[in-house]
Amino acid sequence: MRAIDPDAVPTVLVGESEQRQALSVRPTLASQVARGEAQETVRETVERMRTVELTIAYGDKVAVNRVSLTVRSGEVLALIGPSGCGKTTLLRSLNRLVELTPGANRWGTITLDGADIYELEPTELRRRVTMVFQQPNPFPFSIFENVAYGLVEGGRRPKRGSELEQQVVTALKRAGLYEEVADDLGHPALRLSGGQQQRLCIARALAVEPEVLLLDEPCSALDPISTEKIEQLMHELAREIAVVVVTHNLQQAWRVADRVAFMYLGDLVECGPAREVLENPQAPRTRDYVRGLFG
Amino acid sequence: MRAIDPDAVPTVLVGESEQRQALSVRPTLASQVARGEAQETVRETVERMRTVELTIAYGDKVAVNRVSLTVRSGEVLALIGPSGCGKTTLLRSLNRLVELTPGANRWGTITLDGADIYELEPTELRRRVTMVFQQPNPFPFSIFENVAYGLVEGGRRPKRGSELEQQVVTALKRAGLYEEVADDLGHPALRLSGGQQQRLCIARALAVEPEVLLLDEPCSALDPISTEKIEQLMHELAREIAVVVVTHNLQQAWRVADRVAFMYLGDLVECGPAREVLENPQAPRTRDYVRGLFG
Amino acid sequence: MAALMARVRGLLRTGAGAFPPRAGGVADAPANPADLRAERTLRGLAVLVLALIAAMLAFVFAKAWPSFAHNGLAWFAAGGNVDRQLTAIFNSPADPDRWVYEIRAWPLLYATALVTVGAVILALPLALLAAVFITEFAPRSLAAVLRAVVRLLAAVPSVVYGLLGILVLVPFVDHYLISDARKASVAGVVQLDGSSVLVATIVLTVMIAPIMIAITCDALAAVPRLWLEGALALGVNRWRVMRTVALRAVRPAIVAATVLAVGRALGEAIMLSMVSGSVAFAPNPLDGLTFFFEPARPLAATIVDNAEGLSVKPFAQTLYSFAAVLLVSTMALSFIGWRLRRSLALPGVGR
Amino acid sequence: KPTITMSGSTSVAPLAAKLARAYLRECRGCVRFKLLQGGSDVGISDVARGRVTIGNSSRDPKPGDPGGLVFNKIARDAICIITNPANRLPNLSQAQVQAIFSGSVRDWRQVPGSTISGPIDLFVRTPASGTQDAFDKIFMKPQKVSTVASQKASNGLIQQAVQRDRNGIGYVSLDFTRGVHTVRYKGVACTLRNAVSGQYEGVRNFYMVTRGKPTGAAARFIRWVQRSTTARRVIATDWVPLR
Amino acid sequence: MSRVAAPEALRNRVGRGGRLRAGWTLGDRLGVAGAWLAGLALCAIALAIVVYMLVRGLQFLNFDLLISHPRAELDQSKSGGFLDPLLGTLILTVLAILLALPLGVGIAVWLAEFGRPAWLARAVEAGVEVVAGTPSVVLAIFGLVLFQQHIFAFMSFKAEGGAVFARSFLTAGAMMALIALPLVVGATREALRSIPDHVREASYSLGKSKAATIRRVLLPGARSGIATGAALGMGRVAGDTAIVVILLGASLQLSPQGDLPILRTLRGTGSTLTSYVYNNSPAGEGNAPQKAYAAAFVLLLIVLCLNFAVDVIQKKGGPRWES
Ligand SMILES: Nc1ncnc2c1ncn2[C@@H]1O[C@H](COP(=O)(O)OP(=O)(O)OP(=O)(O)O)[C@@H](O)[C@H]1O
Ligand SMILES: Nc1ncnc2c1ncn2[C@@H]1O[C@H](COP(=O)(O)OP(=O)(O)OP(=O)(O)O)[C@@H](O)[C@H]1O
Ligand SMILES: [Mg+2]
Ligand SMILES: [Mg+2]
Ligand SMILES: O=P([O-])([O-])[O-]
Repeated sequence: MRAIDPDAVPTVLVGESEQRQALSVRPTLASQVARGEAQETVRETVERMRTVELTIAYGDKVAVNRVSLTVRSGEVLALIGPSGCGKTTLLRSLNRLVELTPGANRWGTITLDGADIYELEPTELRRRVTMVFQQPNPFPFSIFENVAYGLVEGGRRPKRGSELEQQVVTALKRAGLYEEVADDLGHPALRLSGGQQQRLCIARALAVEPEVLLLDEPCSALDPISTEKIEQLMHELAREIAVVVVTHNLQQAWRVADRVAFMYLGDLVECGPAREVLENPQAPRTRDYVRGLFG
Repeated sequence: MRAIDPDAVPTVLVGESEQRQALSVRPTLASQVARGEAQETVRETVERMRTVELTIAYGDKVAVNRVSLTVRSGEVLALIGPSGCGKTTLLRSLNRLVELTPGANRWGTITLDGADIYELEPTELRRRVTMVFQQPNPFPFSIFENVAYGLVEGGRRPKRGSELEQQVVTALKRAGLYEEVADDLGHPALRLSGGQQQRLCIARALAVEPEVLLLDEPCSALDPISTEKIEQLMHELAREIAVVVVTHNLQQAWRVADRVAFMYLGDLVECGPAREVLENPQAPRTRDYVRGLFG
Repeated sequence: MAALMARVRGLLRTGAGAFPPRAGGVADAPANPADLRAERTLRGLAVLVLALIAAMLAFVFAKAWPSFAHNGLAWFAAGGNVDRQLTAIFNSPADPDRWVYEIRAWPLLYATALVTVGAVILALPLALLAAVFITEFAPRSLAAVLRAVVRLLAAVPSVVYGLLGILVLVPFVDHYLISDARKASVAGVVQLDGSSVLVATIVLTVMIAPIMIAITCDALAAVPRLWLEGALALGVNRWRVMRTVALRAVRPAIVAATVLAVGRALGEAIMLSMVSGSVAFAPNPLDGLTFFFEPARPLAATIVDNAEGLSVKPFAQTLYSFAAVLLVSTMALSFIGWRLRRSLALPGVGR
Repeated sequence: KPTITMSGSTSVAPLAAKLARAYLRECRGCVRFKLLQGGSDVGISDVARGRVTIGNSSRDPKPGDPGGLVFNKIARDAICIITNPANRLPNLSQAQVQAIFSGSVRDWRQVPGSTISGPIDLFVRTPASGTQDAFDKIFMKPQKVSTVASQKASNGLIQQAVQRDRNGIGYVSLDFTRGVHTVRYKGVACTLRNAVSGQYEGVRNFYMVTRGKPTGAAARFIRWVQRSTTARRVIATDWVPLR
Repeated sequence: MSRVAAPEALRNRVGRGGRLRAGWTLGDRLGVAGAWLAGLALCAIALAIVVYMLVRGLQFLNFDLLISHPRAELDQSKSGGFLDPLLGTLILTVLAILLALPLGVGIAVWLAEFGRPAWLARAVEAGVEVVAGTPSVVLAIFGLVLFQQHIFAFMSFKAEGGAVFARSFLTAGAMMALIALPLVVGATREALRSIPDHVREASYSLGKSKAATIRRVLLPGARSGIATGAALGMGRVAGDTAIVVILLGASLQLSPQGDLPILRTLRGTGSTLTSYVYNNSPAGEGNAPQKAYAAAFVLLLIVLCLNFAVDVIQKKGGPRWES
């Protein structure tokens, strides 16, 4: 067995992709290989969202302070930072969930494909920019109904027909859950295990075919095996859509992120390729934080 | 199931501290140094608790299966294993909290200092064997009242006045929280941050001067900085009392544990010095699990 | 950062700025039309009910006004015999200018307060102990039975309690608890015939305690298990945990339960008119034990007993003045309850 | 088919129901009846506002009643003074009744013929009741009922109270005398026969009240009640027919 | 392995206090004893009431009573049964809850999910509390005058005299709905509040509007709470007397009004088991305790059934949803 020595990492960095590979905790996994390839080829990324001087305050308390950031499809952006630094707030502002919090105020702009998201109808925006939460929160319905939920319009009874079913199955497959639940899609979702529930929530979000997927600490309530499955999933999804993930697990950021944004007390301190921010942070605050675990 | 002889576990760890050091993720921290020293000197460990062929079932479902284990003061014992393997159940059985769950049944014996814990008054037992939970669960009172709670309500003669205050402050200091909250002990505990809350819960447990401290994934809801503080704390506590910690974070087990017990589907698969179990597991199941992250 | 905070504060104060602060997140973008529709409809319903309530208050107070106006503050005082006064009002002459209004309602107010407070004082400890028993100490099968029992008792119609009171309890008290000597001792002042403060209070207690138990039980069940287990894990015994954590955490619920129970007690008419003795007498605590056997007639019971006379205008106005007093008391009660609940609420506990 | 609605006195209601049934049989369902209760005053105010065709009242008109009402007398009803069976009081004069109910006599020892001793417990009706009104007029005038008396909301409550209380005395409609001792008034027993024959003086009137002179179906019904022999027979079962 | 002696420092702390008595003061013991006493007293009271009512009920109840109409007769102990009051109770209860449910659920949803402007929400909350605290006898006398207004003639009927009668199942049901309303609002609001915010947000995040979220996630999720509130409300309605006595006309039999099939009953008058019990208790003119007991017993059975319904609802509880 290879002795893991995360401490040694920053100092011995030489070759790039090997290095990354070596740091990754799951180098032998198929997804990892796929990813390695993706990184070696120039992966095409497209800017989808952008915040400009975004400030969010709860009453007097500024939670996000003049943050300018881009979100690109084709890559995973990880938001890291100590507890309370505003990661969740920033994430929730991207699909305007933050405006549901009483007392929340916003300054600055957020755009989706160049259009101000505050000019969009919120439901429309949220359909394109969906979110998965820290706690798995399936609705108290069956598995099928959970995934179908976003697809079925209004109160009309859906055609139980093949189209809907097809879409549900596809979403479940993309979330890597289909195998496990194929037998009984009528099973109540709340009886699934935590990891399965979380993947169901992802499937539910994927079913509406979002363009940006926001994940707020999606693995913090899960065991390592479920965590691995979800990390793998993020990689795969990032090929097609933009994925933003909040995590306070730096190893996880290592494993999944292409770009990392470090926040501290509401400020966006540093944002750049994962390797650079995690290995060779420029800002002293980032360095302190990352060193807290790494060096 | 592989029979594990709990007695076969060496009581004294000597040498190989360098290797341990290298593995540790925080080698430069003061506590780490202190710990290194502690490990180099022969640390005296004393058996305090012992389970013999302990089986716990919820209704028909066996959650803990014929587990024999010792808990020693002077060291940290980590329980690891995949989700649902019975770690929490085992922990909760040590201070008889498990009997509060309807439908829970027990076979086998548990002793504290040689005496069957089922002959003790549960109140008395729990005062000696206290527990800290996964979710920080401060009472909805002030910080002071939280820490004082066990002292005021636990004893026959409630403590008062300056003596009480003294003990509260001591406990807060031991939990490393005093600095942060010294100004306002009347502050509602629920307004503290997650990490502070968890340390408050530890302070609350320490205030009653337990002999065994049980911690159920105490850091799973916390950020790395809070996590570090709590890990440090565990080290220090383990000098005086027995500490048992459940974690599903193998790195954490590495960092804090002297002994590691690996459970799988209710079985105690392997138990031994942390180094051996994590680096060189004997049982195939342990190997698979540990490799899942390590290899 | 500090500069920005100052700016934020400034903005909050002046309400100016690029994106003026919004309460509750009213979007400056087009809101969903379905949402707007739903909100408007539902708000309409709420306003409708509010209007109805306002109408009720206005109506009752308008109706009651002449009685208060004619009596002034003396309305609330003692003096003369209420029943005589009511009879006189009922027999008012046809000419509105000569309608009789004189009433000194103190004995009715006193009876209302006496019976209500008595019942709450009995019911509160009973309810708290029973709720703790059910949630913590009762064997599980017994607890399940008790929960059902409580809900049954809470749902028993008051007329059934009244029936039992008048056919069982009143005769029992009359026969076995009131001696002839006691009756003789107050002869010429008041008659003791079993319908009494005692019976009224006991039946009322049995009526309101289940309500309080049910609410307290629900609240106790909602206390996070983590708090209870956290306290138990510190080696605090189960009774103390219930007393110092659970009951403390549910104090707002206890207040709510008490307010509800007091409201029920204040407004209970049918049952009290059946068992409370139907004499507008003010029981005197100085009478010693006899006090408990003296009759008393609360406001609500007076309204029901005399509902037949609603068609006589001045009489109806007098009855409405009783109703108005009841309304004011229940409203004051829920206001006090609300304030109390707010001041007792612990951070992090629901409600 | 015309409908006759009646509301009002609970004492009159049973009689009205019986009469209505008999009337329907006789005229072969020529009208529809609707019978509500609520008390004499409810009946009077309902009919005054035009809510019902006929208001039943067990009390005489009083000055406070709305104008324009016609009180059609239909029957009479005896009011009996009752005591506990333990107290077999043979007879009461009007002066004695007044002395007892006004509270000037407070002990049974002061009442000749009483078989018990001890304080007198008085049970009377609430002011809005027709029975109370009648008692005040027929027995008490010009005295007033003592304030000590327990006010009961119904005949039944008085019956029950007197039945239970050895020292009790009260008054009820003739039909509530089961289980209690009925006292002769002015030497005449309170029975239906004595009331019909006119010897017993404690009788009050039952009315069917209309707004103005009755018209149409109601007029026909009331006339039938007042005149027909069938109606007389129905009334005579429990009440006192008009002469 | 033999027991290792604990170091001195630890030894001192081991086993202080006696074994079984440890941690329980006399006060604690008394508290527990009090709790047992209260629990058992509760059992005793309930048992006494239920057994007594059962004995009396079975003693006096017979099938005939259930299927024969009551008649206004001097001696109620000899005449008729209580079919009409029984039907009256059922009609009134169902009617009241049909009115209270949409209104109550609507208000609860508005309060829990919209609640803007805040002052209006507070006013509505206060208003609902006022209703909850208003004695039913006050509601009754208020209803009597309210429904005498001419616009409400459709709820009862207009007599020849031109006045609106104001007493009918519809008017009594409307006031009864006010009694049930706070219970429905309260239970629904609690149920909605117990649904965590992130469930709502999950739905919004899927691009659902608030209205759709309410209809498709929140209301199904709150279903058992709503049902509980409804059942509780029905219990209160079935058990109320004052409104029936004053607003239902107190005609012993159902007396329909008009010709429209169902509406004629609703616009007509009648009585319920509660008013029947009241009238046949010594407090009413019937004074036939046997019948009062029998009817009270049936009333209790109905209430028990409603209770049982609440149980079933809450046990099945898990909100299910058909898409
Ligand atoms: N609803 C709210 N009202 C007021 N303040 C809030 C609210 N939500 C968050 N905050 C504050 O805003 C700041 C940022 O919170 P946020 O939840 O975005 O942090 P985070 O980075 O997600 O933290 P964590 O890692 O603990 O989830 C914190 O200081 C927090 O106290
Ligand atoms: N109250 C309960 N009733 C029935 N089964 C239970 C109960 N609590 C736990 N279990 C079952 O017992 C087994 C062990 O649970 P336990 O909580 O001890 O696992 P764990 O190792 O702590 O898992 P995790 O890492 O997810 O906390 C699981 O299969 C679980 O489903
Ligand atoms: Mg967060
Ligand atoms: Mg666990
Ligand atoms: O019911 P009464 O006849 O006494 O009015």
